[in-house]
Amino acid sequence: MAEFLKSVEDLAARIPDGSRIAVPPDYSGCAMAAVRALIRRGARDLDLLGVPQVGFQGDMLIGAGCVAAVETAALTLGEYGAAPRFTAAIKSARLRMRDSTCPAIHAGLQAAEKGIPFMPLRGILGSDVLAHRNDWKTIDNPFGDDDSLVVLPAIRPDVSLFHAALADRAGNVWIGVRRELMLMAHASRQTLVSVEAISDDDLLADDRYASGTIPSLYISAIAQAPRGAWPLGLKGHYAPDAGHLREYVALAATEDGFRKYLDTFVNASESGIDVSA
Amino acid sequence: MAEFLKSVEDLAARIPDGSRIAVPPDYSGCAMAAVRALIRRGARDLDLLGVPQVGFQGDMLIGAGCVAAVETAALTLGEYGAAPRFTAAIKSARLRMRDSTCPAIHAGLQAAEKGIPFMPLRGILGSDVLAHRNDWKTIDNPFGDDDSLVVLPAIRPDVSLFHAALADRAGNVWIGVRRELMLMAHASRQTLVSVEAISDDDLLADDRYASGTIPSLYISAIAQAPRGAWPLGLKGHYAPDAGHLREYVALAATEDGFRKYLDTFVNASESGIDVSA
Amino acid sequence: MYRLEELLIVTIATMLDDLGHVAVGAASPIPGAAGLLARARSQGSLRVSLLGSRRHNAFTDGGKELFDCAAQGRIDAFFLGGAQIDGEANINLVGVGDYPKAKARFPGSFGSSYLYFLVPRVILFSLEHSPRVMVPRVDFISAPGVSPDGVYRPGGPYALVTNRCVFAFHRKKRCFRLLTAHPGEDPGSIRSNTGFDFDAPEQVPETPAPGEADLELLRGRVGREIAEVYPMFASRLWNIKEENEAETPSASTEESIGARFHSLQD
Amino acid sequence: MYRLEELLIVTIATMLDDLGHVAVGAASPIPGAAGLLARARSQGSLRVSLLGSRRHNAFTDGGKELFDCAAQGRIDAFFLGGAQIDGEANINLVGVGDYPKAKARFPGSFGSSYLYFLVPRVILFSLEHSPRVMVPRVDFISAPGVSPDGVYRPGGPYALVTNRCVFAFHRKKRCFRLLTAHPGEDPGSIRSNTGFDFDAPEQVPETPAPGEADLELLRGRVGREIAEVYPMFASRLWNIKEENEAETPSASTEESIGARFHSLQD
Repeated sequence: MAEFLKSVEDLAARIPDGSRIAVPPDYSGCAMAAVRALIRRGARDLDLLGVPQVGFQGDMLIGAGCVAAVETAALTLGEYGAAPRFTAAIKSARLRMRDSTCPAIHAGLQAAEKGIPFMPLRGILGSDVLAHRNDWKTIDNPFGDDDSLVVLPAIRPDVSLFHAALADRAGNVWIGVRRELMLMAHASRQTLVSVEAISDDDLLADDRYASGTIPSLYISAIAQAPRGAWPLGLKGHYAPDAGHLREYVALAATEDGFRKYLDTFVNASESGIDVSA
Repeated sequence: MAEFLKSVEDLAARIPDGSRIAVPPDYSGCAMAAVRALIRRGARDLDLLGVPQVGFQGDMLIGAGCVAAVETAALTLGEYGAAPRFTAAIKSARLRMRDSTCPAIHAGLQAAEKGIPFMPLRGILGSDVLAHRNDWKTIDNPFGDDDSLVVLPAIRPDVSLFHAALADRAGNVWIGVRRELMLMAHASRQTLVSVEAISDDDLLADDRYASGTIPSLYISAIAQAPRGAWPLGLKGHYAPDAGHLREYVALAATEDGFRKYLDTFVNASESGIDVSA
Repeated sequence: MYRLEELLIVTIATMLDDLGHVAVGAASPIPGAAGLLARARSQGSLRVSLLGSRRHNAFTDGGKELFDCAAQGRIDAFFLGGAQIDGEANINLVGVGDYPKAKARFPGSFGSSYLYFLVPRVILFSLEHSPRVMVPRVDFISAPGVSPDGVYRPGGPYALVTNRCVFAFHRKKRCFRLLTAHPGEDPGSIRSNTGFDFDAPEQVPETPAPGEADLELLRGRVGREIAEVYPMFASRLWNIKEENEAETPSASTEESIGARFHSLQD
Repeated sequence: MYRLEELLIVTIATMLDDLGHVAVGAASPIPGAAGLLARARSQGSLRVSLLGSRRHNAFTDGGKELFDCAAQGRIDAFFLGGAQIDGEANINLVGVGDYPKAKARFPGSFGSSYLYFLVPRVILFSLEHSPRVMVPRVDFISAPGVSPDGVYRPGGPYALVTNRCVFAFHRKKRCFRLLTAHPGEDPGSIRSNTGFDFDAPEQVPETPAPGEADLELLRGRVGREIAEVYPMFASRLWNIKEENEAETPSASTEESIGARFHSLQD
């Protein structure tokens, strides 16, 4: 059922303003070329979900004014330091922030995957994470005595957006051990994927691939985007462009610098951007 | 952490009488050689869990008097007809039967996998499956109005027992797309596996295998047992021995015939059994 | 000339034509062939997930995926059988007599207690349309046909296809209505073989005969496709030989063996 | 001669020696090296799951597996940091000032709100032992150090290892107790850099120096192993060159960059 699109611009066009959009962390296959296209098309009011956390794409989308709200266990650039546009947005209270914790995001997506309204989860009690989540509840364990636990509402994103190594002509997408991408696809209304390459072989015909493949049943649209995770890396294929990422962090320290980054690396058409690292 | 054992007898010795033991359906990798060893050692009072249903191994264990209770969505020999020893045991009320439904068994195992006391599930309301399960409850949806749903207690088997194609020297077990076996391993206290072969290569080093591999972290013990699923098949390796299975069904129609089957095909040591189909 | 099985396959296929994704459980050669026929007619826009198939089964997340997929609203139609079926579309896959000690014990409820609630178009299917299957009230409700208001239930019974006729199910009125009678049957023969009451029009049309195009598809492409999972079925009906990989289980379903309580789902 | 990092690694490793499975989150080179050292000393009986590692990370079920694994009781020790840590072992990974509009905003709570409850031996780790990190009361509780009776909590804080000293945490008394002071520190220097009160013995022993065997392992095998994930760390400490596959992210953690709020888990 997956549709093949010509470009990441076409992928970005499938993400309406106001969408609840789920994205993976920096190490798990980020559709950075599609994120640039989303910024170019001037997306607005996105509700960004980190699964379970989000990195550079979050900082960029926030800096570019595409994001109204964030739900995540962390917004982190890892070793590259604090996320400058995120930090600035928090300080000026421009973001509606729903701080979460990793397993709560996985559990919420699993609830959507199972079509159940909520998922119970241990831990979390007594934290300020819970205190600030009006949408989370605490109930008595129906199988326990004097035992309460947190219940998390299902998280059903409008869109999941990520990058993977390989798709086949039927629209099946190989994600290997990055199983959180499969959970995202199961839980989401729409799943949009950019891929390095499209194979003529059926990924489902060989168990070695099938075991790490999201069936096309869950994939809405695919666009080929070689090096589509750049400047992040894609495990097994290419490393992050550390020099570029450091340059981003340096420029994005100020609003002006960030604008300069956008002009240089985003606002040109994707074909005008050198992704060769 | 997986231990390598010399034989299926050693695997069977790890399963104490009274264990709650989870097994897969006939098409998903059944450790039939180990089941025969379990019968030979005279196991008693097993609480058998079909994930989510169980076939020939269930009928055999019940017929041999190893089983006190069964929880399953079905006990079925599929195209081979009614399960004769199961049917006889039900008629004589020798089994404590906990009829379930497939997704409830998966959900209960997922609750154990997540370390939560229960899992909510849609459907089931108004069925006699629910009416006869005193251990299941119905609660109000904490996120809904006038919406109740079933909650299922976590299922944490003492033992999971299955057969797979391949393990490596570190004790990782390749199951391909038979992901219910991974769920069983995550949810169980002990996981015992017979395998066709043991590879010198690290299954986790290559994403194509890793994506379908249960890490040894979850595997308690492994014994090599070539054609260990016989007389059932192992997808991708060998087909079920239809002639033998029909012979089983014919013999097991009577208690005497079943005893004859045991004498011929089970009570000899495993090396005395011709599994070459 | 066509066979009863072909009539049933084409009849069921017509109920699937407008859908996106149809799943078929184990031991269901006729529903499986119907799904594949509908898929062939759809030029591939219909997806069919056939349990037990390697080629027509895209699931990669283990046994739970079929059920999760249904709960996500991604399965439009499914098939269920029943050792007993009653006039409110309750189905019994467990046993006859008092539970748990049954006079006749069947394999069990499989996924029926769940999928019946979640798949919008559940088609009940039985090859034994007799008073012992079509009962006034099932002895054990594996899955209820209807649910009170307030129960989350996007799915439920849509039709009942038997070896004698086709019923539609009316969820509000909680009863079956006879739609068509197969050749050789009439309302009288159907009533005398049905233990529950049902609505019927004054004139009951005959179930339409399969068209030539459908028969050609069945006896060719669809037959070869279904032979992967049900080689004996395809061989018996169409003399089509299995195109199997060696390791594919030589699965087959002889309707003669306990067909009336074939559970039609995993 | 040894470096502070080596002292910390060996100190932490000693807390792991009797365990079966230790997991280490992201951006945690010192805990990671400690895990690998303990593993080397255990002759392989200790399993270490190192997030970001290809060779020392056996998870195959996606991002949720670490958390599920902990809840199953299969993880014996884990590490957490904190932009703020208080005397009841509450940790703050979110921000300083009123939430949500923070004076200083950190990445977020990661898995701390959960793992702190479920992993029996959580070791808190901080390379900035100063009054601004060791506060009387955290501004935001990412995860509480202690929980009331009745809260399901098989896990919790076990020790706090800093650049100045080692504390044990007493769950019943809800407070830290100074165990050892690193060379150059004494109870006075530690108290003046700690915003919360803590117990201390009359004589505070010095943190034992690393043994030769440990230093040899660190500067050899363990250094090479940790270089897979933290090449710049291994290079800076031991001049060990990365043995990386090309595609492995050139991850590195300069403690100088915001080290005090390194979240130590995924």
